[in-house]
Amino acid sequence: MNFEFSEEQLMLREQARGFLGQHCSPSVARSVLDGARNFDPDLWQKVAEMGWTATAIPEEYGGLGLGYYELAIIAEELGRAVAPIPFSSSVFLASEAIMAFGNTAQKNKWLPGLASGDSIGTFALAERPGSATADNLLSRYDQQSVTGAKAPTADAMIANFAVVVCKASPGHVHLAIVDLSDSSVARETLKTLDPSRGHGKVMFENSPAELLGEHEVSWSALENLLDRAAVLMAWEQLGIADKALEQACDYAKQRFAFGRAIGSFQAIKHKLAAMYVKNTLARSNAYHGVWALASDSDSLPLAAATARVASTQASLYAAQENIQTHGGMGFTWEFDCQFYYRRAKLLSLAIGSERHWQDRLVSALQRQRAAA
Amino acid sequence: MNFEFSEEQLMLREQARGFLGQHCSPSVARSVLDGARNFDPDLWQKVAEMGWTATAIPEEYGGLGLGYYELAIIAEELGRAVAPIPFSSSVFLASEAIMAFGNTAQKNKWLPGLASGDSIGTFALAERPGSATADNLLSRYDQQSVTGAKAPTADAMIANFAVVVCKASPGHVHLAIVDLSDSSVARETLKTLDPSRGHGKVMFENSPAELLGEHEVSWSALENLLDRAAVLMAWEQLGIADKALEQACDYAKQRFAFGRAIGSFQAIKHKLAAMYVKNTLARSNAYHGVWALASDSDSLPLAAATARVASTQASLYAAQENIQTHGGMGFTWEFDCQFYYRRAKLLSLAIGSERHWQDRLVSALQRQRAAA
Amino acid sequence: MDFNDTSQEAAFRSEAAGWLKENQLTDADREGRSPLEVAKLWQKRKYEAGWACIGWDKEYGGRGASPIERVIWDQEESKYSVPSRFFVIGQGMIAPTLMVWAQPQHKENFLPKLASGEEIWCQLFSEPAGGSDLAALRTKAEKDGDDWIINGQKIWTSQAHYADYGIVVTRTDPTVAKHKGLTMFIVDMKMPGIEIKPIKQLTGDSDFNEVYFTDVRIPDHYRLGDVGQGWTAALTTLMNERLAIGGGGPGADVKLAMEIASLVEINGRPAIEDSAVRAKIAEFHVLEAGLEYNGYRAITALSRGELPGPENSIGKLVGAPKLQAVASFCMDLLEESGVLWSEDDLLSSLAQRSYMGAPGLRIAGGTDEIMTNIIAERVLGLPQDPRLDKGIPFNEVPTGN
Amino acid sequence: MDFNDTSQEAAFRSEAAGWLKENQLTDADREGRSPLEVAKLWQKRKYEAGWACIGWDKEYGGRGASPIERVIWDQEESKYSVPSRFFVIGQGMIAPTLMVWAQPQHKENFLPKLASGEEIWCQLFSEPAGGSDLAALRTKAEKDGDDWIINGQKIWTSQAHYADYGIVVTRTDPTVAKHKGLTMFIVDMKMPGIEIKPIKQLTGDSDFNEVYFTDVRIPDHYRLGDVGQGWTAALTTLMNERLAIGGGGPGADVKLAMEIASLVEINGRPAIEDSAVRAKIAEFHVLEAGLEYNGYRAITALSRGELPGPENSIGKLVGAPKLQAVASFCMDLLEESGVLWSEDDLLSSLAQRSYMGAPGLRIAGGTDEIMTNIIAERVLGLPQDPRLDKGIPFNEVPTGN
Repeated sequence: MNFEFSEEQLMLREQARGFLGQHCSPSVARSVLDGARNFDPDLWQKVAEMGWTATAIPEEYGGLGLGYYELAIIAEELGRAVAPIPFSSSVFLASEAIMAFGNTAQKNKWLPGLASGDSIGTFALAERPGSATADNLLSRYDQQSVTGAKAPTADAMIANFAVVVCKASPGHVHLAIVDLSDSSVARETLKTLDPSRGHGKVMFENSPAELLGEHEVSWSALENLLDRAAVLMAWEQLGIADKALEQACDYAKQRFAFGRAIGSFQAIKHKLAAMYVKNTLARSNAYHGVWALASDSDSLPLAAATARVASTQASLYAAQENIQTHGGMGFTWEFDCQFYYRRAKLLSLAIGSERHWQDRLVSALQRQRAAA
Repeated sequence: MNFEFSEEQLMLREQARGFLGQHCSPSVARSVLDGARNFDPDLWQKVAEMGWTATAIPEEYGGLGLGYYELAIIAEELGRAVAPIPFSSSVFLASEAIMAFGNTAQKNKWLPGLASGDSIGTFALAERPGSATADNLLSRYDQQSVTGAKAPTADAMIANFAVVVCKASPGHVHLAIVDLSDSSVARETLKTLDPSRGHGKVMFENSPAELLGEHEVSWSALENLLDRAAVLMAWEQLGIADKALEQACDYAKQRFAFGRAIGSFQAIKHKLAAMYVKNTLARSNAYHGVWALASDSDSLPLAAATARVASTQASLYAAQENIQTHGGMGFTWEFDCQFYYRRAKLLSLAIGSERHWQDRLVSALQRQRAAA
Repeated sequence: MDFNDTSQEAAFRSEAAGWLKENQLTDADREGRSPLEVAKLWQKRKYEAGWACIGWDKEYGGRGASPIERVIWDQEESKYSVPSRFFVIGQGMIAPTLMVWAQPQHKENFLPKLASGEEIWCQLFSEPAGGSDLAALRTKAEKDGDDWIINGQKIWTSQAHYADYGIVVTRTDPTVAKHKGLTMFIVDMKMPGIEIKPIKQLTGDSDFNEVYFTDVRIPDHYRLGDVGQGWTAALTTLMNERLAIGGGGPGADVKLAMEIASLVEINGRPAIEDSAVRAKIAEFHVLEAGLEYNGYRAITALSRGELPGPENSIGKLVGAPKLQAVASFCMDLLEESGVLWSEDDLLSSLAQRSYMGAPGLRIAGGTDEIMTNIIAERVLGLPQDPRLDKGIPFNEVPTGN
Repeated sequence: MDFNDTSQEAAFRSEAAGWLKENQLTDADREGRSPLEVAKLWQKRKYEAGWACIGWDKEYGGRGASPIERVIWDQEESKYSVPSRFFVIGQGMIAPTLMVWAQPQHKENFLPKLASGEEIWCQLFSEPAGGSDLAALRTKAEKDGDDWIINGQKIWTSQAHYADYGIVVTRTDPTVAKHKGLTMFIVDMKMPGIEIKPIKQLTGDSDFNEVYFTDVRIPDHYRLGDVGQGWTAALTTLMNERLAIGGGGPGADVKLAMEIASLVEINGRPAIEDSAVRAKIAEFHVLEAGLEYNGYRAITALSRGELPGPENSIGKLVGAPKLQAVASFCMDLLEESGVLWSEDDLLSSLAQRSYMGAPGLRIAGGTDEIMTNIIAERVLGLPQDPRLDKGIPFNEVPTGN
């Protein structure tokens, strides 16, 4: 029994935290939020130089060939730092999609650029309000081209290519890679609640496309890809949750009212304890999630859904009550509390809401029960 | 605009509270809980003598011809007193069913006894775990007799007759009155979490039955009957909620720990404030509920479901956190906290759970929206 | 119980409705005017016809109407799209304070101009170091001949940048206990030494300001109450604040949730048919309906001559977190599209705006925690928290710095 | 991360499993014996083979096993239905206290008999006036020659009615501050002057007792630690209590909820297909799985030689309210049948029993509120509540009476 990261992995965490403390202070997120840019290209460059984008990509494709434990650690630190970069789109989704569904030639073609950070990929699934399903997709793949509109697509304005989910036969989909710089592709910025992670609408009109793996993909294979991303996203959300708790604790200790630190009032201290409890349960579930991911366990669907739901709840609560703990200053633009509040909600909606993952969690429990 | 009880109604409340304070102290519920009896016949006798069982029955049938405002007030007081008597079965359900569906002869036959309290009626709907529906009922009415088993049936062991819900054509049911002393009827006590309101299983084998109103009843007419009962039940639940809050406040003011009244700790005082908020919202919703009932408003389904859900939540929370506020003593048999905890859960399951009424609430909202 | 008007109430309602219909703002009235100008135009029109601040005495520009008449008027006026937010603080909170505490000449001078909308007022109480502990304010007022010299900083001041006057609470004696060393003044907001900086919020809007006072000179006759009586005077304002702030204004609610749930699908069926969605909507409806009927009970109590008590604090306490929860729920229904914050798309932007605005509502005018304390102590009679600052000279109270 | 044993751990596990298989309780062992007798038989058997209290030093009857070996043993032993509850208090909480505080001759005498199950112990700390404020106890001990005379009342004492010995905390000096005037003793529970009354709970069971002391005489060598050191000694016991009480034992859980939801119907379909039901089950699973994996993290920390800290308080804090909520939810699924509490009907009675037992779990061993305080203060480092009883002589602390 060893349910803890290794010494090397814990060292990586420390290193990552130190690096981001230096290069991704809250002012970095703030400058993207206040400015016109969709992300911070300098930070992206530095993160790529650290090799983080290469973490889980095999060495033969230009990656570091490390595992998901390392990627989870980086995800958590990027969450803590509310990093304004397209990491989850390019690494958790685009890279993973190519590794899962691409043939050797495709891996050779796309993975080295993703590993080096020279190429930014994104994943284009959503088309309308509500969940995408195998039945309601409208985007079509036909004769090596894609037609349709994908919105909102995370990092659409800065990505070099997109893995586009298109409709195929019932219960199946195609995954097609489209070069977003092609003249047949139109892009339009969409305003969101977290401008430090830009979104856009991408319109394809017979846009040249390369089918990932050359055939249809079952909906459950797509769900497996999303399960994997959900574990990594859960770690990113956990980073937000823990950082928000720390910020709230620090403030509660130094802010005085009625002659005492506000953290000595049970209304505040019990709120912070409730955050801690949620965060701790989320962390333990995230441990199980990354273990299931790293060890290719059958329990991945249940572990991923559980980790995702727990981290969604913990991060939303912590971000929200961190503002509340800060009182009047909490809801100003000037204070940093807003970053966690925005990012927590953004991440909770990416790849499916809490309700969506709760439903999948119970489906996994039902399968487990039927198998027992 | 006048959204308050009248002076006379408020006087009735005071009178009822005084009466029950004298004749239904917690020791009355305790003696039924500790003993072998299913209810307190002396209290029932006294309550009948006060005319409470006759409140909403028209004078021509031996009633007082007062209205639902008065009945709601009595319901609340009976809730506060956790009265161990079959009031809701006999008054909210059996009497109401006969008034709603009976013909004049039936009203003449049954209502005077119900009004005087000489006769106790009950309402037999449940047959199995889960909600009863028009489709899953098994009890049959055929040629003036009923066959089937009804469990759990509240007050089954002490009721003189039951209004039995039996299956008819799809979407319709029969309501049949059966004399429970008939030799064809077998009864068996069922142990429940609140022995101060006895339940039983009633088995009918070609038991002589009188059809209420002589024809089938639509399922929505049955739901209307349950809506009416739900409003009155909500008031009974509100009585529990408020009494539990009062008890918790009293204890929190006089119990000291760490040199101060425990009610000065925000962990306790905010818990009690949360109870107060729930109780206040439940009361305001109960006002609207009884207004809709008394004025035969179209909004009854929405008002009833809203009041029922609010009172269920408020009473469960207050009863539960009243125990918690009492600490170690709270979960002893010796203290009275248990009565509210038992009764609150019992009432929350009678005529349908919170989930059931939430669903009906939204159905009512949908109809309202469609009509707008 | 009866939702209908008495005959007297009905007559009043009909008179009010008639005047409103006759005199409502036209497109021409709005044309070319800023929201503030439109508001002033409308207020003036009401004032001249005797429909402004109808609960006030006639000498101050009102008509001495009863509480229930005020409610009826508000109900009727709210049927029209009229701008009123500019006057809430001045008329709802400051005027009652002036009525109690100002010298006669100031009442005669200021109150009619408050009623007519000619002058806008702001309230200068909160300070950065104070927060929920309002009385811990540090802005100094020092006597200089017949005047007072004010130095310090206020925060969360709505309308400061276009207000004509304000009321300011200052510390005139730091050597006595916190509540005892305060004094309140009227201040002319155009005086030299006053600097106003807007505060940008989470929403991107700037509804509040910081106000800096540097050697601002105030005549002694602008004092409201005795020296050292500032906290008592402030309580007059604050009690009226609890009445003035309601459930939180328009925002994400059950109606919006029903609308979105009818448009989006879950597993190929309208989301409104999904029972988890229904359970949440039912939950929210219980809160909204509870607050609505609570309001009717409060109005009834008012109309019977009872004073509204602290139990009315539940409006904001329930309403603001509910707004946050409904907004979040609506966004969840939209799934990935829930992140979109487009001014054109009413459906999603109302939820978004509410989600971003709710944190402020849970704090401004008394945090959830303070409101809960008020209910526990003033309604339920539970004992106060131990007060470490009680009876201690203000300049000796621990501040953590 | 790796859920598998190291080779050393695997060897230990296999040895333990082998012995357990070989020596497990048989039907013949159980035949005609009360649960307590069966427990004592099993404990003796383990003791004689060196499998009792394996973490203890050999001189006290243990085998000096490592923390992870203790976990492995517990895992293997829990695969058999063996009665252990009688020894949790004595071995888990009292023995560590004796190891630190008792005189050598008492350690040598008592500890092996605790390990072998020959003697049962109880813990006499709580008092009616104390509750969460454990140190506010009033039971007096007065010196009389070489003895102490004890008078007072204890409460919530499990196993008092069949215990051989107990440890009792008393007040030996009411004129000093609360925590400073306490002294702890060993007490022979068969002494004259001790009267034991069972307390009936909500569930109908009587798991606890009141214990009355009237002029009970205790020799001074039974004192644990110095006079006035009783609170420090009690902390040794309490720290071990936090480790001994876990998530709440068998009761309503996700498994039961899934089972009921598969049996009952909502609108003609299995309830498990209803999305509101699914959302609740998911909610509960997140808590249960979180606690389970939290446990694995704690075991890993233990095996690395780290001491378990206050962060392990979350087991009971999350588990007990979850039990209450799941139980209530299961009853709701059953609709009207949820009220039935039949000993024959496993499905409904497990939910019922849990619903009635959960309020006690939320209180015993530290209320939800106390556990939350512990997390806030000891894990998050937030400041204590103001202590009105701090430094005040115990007999001058306000009691409200």
